[in-house]
Amino acid sequence: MIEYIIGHINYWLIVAIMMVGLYTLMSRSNLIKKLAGLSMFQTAVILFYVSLGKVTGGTVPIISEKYSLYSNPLPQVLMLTAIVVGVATTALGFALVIRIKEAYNSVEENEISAMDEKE
Amino acid sequence: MSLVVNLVLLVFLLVMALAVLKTRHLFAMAMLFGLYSLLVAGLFVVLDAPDVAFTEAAVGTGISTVLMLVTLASIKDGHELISTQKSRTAPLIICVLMGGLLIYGTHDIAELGDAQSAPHMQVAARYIEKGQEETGVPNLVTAVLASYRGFDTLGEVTVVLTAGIGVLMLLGSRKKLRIKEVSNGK
Amino acid sequence: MANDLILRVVTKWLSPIIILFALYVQFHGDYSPGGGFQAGVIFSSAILLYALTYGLDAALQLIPEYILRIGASLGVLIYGGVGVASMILGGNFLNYSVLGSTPVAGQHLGIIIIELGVGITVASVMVLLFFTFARRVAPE
Amino acid sequence: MEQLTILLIVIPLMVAPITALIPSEKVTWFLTLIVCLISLGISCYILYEVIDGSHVIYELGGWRPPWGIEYKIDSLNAFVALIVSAIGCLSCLFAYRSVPDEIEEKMIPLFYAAFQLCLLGLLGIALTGDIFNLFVFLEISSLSSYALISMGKNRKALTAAFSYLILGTIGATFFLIGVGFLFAASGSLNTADIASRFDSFKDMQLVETALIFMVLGIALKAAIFPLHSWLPNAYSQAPSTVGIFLSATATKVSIYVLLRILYDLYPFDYWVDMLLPQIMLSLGCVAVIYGSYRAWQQTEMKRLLAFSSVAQIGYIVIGFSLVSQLGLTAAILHLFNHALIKSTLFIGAGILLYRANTTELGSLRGLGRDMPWTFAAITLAGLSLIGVPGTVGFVTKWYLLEAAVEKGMWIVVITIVLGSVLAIGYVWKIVENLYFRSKHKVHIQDVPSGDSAIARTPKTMSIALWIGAILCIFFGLNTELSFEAASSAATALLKQ
Repeated sequence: MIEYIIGHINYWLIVAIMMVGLYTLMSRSNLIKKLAGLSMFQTAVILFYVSLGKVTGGTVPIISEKYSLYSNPLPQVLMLTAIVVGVATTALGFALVIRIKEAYNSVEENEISAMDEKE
Repeated sequence: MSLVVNLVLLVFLLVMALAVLKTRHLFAMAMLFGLYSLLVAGLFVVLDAPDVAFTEAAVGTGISTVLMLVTLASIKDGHELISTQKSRTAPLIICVLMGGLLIYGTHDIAELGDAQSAPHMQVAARYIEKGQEETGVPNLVTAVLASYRGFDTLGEVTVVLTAGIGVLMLLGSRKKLRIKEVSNGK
Repeated sequence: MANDLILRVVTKWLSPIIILFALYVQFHGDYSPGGGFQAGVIFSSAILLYALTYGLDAALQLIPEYILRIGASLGVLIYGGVGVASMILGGNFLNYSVLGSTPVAGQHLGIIIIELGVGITVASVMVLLFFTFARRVAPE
Repeated sequence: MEQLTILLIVIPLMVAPITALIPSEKVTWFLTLIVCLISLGISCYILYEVIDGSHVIYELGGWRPPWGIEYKIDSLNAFVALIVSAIGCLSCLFAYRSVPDEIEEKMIPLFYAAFQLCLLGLLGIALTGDIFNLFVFLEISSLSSYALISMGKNRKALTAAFSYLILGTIGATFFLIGVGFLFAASGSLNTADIASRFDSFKDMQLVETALIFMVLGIALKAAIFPLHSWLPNAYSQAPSTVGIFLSATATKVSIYVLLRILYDLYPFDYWVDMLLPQIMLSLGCVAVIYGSYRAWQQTEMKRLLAFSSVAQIGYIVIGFSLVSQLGLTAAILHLFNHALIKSTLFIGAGILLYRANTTELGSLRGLGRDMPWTFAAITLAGLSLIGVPGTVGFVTKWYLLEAAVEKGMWIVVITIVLGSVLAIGYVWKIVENLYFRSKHKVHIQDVPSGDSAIARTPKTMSIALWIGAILCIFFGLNTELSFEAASSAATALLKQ
């Protein structure tokens, strides 16, 4: 039982962070906060992947004569790509927020959809 | 030992995420968000992923946070309104469902650090075994990134270019257009 | 901020060091953590620091926008170009082995060039993003 | 031959960055058209090569799979690539006059570059055999479509793009979680490799959860009811060219991904045991009724068409949830047919927008009499949407009905018939307003005076419209060609 918990608690905490991120994204009306939530959600997924690659007693995957056990490079490579995709999405999101602010003079989703309804 | 460090950092991270959720002051949120990224970068170091940590520190703490601050500066609005209309039950239910499903899924996942688990035994084994020999690069992350999965990286660079083009399309014109007026005036 | 003497002096000293570090990360990425992407972001942070201290206009004089636009495209073209070159030399797309006299030399050469492409695009786009955003903040 | 397949990706990839730098709208348009035409040519050729059931394998970087990324192109891949590049050509033809009208002049090169990147992303999704690579290309196409949609004239385009960005990213991240879980169970990212070793890890809960997350993520991207909320606004607010291109391709490509996951990555009986077909079938039926009903309620043409897309996606979902050769063929055929019909109708709407500066049906009254040819083409496409015999819409609906009868699913038969009746309702709404209602004001004078170009429909637009309309009839009467391709694709999927 204890072993099961020790082996899994890392993943459970990551799941909890994902949930907080998604909740921030869905429950908040402020567009910037939504993007922060989105970013947290993505980061938690990235953390999950990198955890998959960890090997106990292993070392950084740079070949050297001193070590024989290395962590898995593949999840790390995938996540480098995912981080870049994440920042690209966030940047585009912020650009949209600036334009929305100029067009609606608000960054609150409630107010904006109320304005859209009126038209 | 590293597991303890890992757990402590994860708990900090959770607290930071909750703080981002709770704070109403958006500039404070930007700072907390930067801290969140920094903690994640720290976690990556503990997980033996210095390349990812490097990137996260530079991107999450650097670029993302700076862009968030610049956005906040340009919209000149540092506070989140207390919204009353937006229902919070539905998001909560969805998040709990998602969390439950994920925990159900991770039931039979290999324990953290298990060297015998599938991700280490299959494809990755060959990268570690032959990576340096085949590419001449000792940093396996670079080897896989640039050669074995070089096409992914080409896609990644294209994503960066796409983001640049997208932002230029949105914010590139020097004068601030009032979109509404343009559509009416035509 | 543009009038703060300490900031100005520190920035003047720090920026070249950051750029030097970016170059180290770029070209030493085969042996130590780092690579084109990280180097690009670090390089852009040097320009960001300069822009924050000396103002946007000074930074734009240092690196005009059209250079950034060309850089953003150029990086992708370098990367794709390596792929096309390896096709012309008889390999598959992005098969660097055909680029050098031996497969390993070819791989190494290919990796260095494409990392350079990544670095150029990332650095240009990141600075471009910051400039484009920052222009919207300009006091009215 | 093999090198030709990768050119499909390489050409837009190399041309897009150059396009972004050229400060001329004519040149950038021409480059885009050339890219689309070359892609069309190559994908036709590949489809011709693989239609007999063989496939082309291309190892990127020369690394053998599963260590490297491979392209394994069978007739389904080629068919989807053909749809994407064909619609790309049509919308590019339309763009010649529409884009300068709708987009700020300085932004046009960037617009075309983003358009090419979107094309590149969709083609990449259609060809790759690696699930993580698929995610990367999914993001290229998504990011460029967010930017493209936000270029709409009305400020609502911005909010539409923003909510699409949020939902699209949630979808992509869910897909990424699914890929991660599958990777944790299998240790591989290559579709064929995972499928071949599937038995060794099929009992894991990880694999089950992975399927749920991947399906959810892609369903969000494909706007399958009830995850369609982003679609109507995004497609109706986008610039006309973007609306044409995305409405005909983006959701189709996502559905293609869904097909790959369900039929290729996971073995067939695995998800049949999970009751997934029943769930999807009922969602598909609800989507058909709901989408058609909401379309019928709309008063603005582009929104009407967007809601009709929700219904049409429902038909496709019904098709592949029937889990039979015939149903699957109908679904794949409808990918093509619907892409054709919807792009034609969106081109029609784009022409109306260009001429009358509005697509509100109320203010378009009687305009059809002024522009009989445009009106005729719109009517033809509308008839296809309903499924009148002799048009492409009829072909798919017929096969769909046949597949449903074969399975004895009478509810599905009733739904399809009811959906068609509602389709008559909403298509009639367009026709009635355009032709049979009397004008309440003169429209052509609405536009800025002295702009004679606006008083006539530009030739390129008419050509694009009529190509679409004629193809709707051509493939309706001459079904062998498209049917053979779809049926070969269905066989390829079921064989795994």
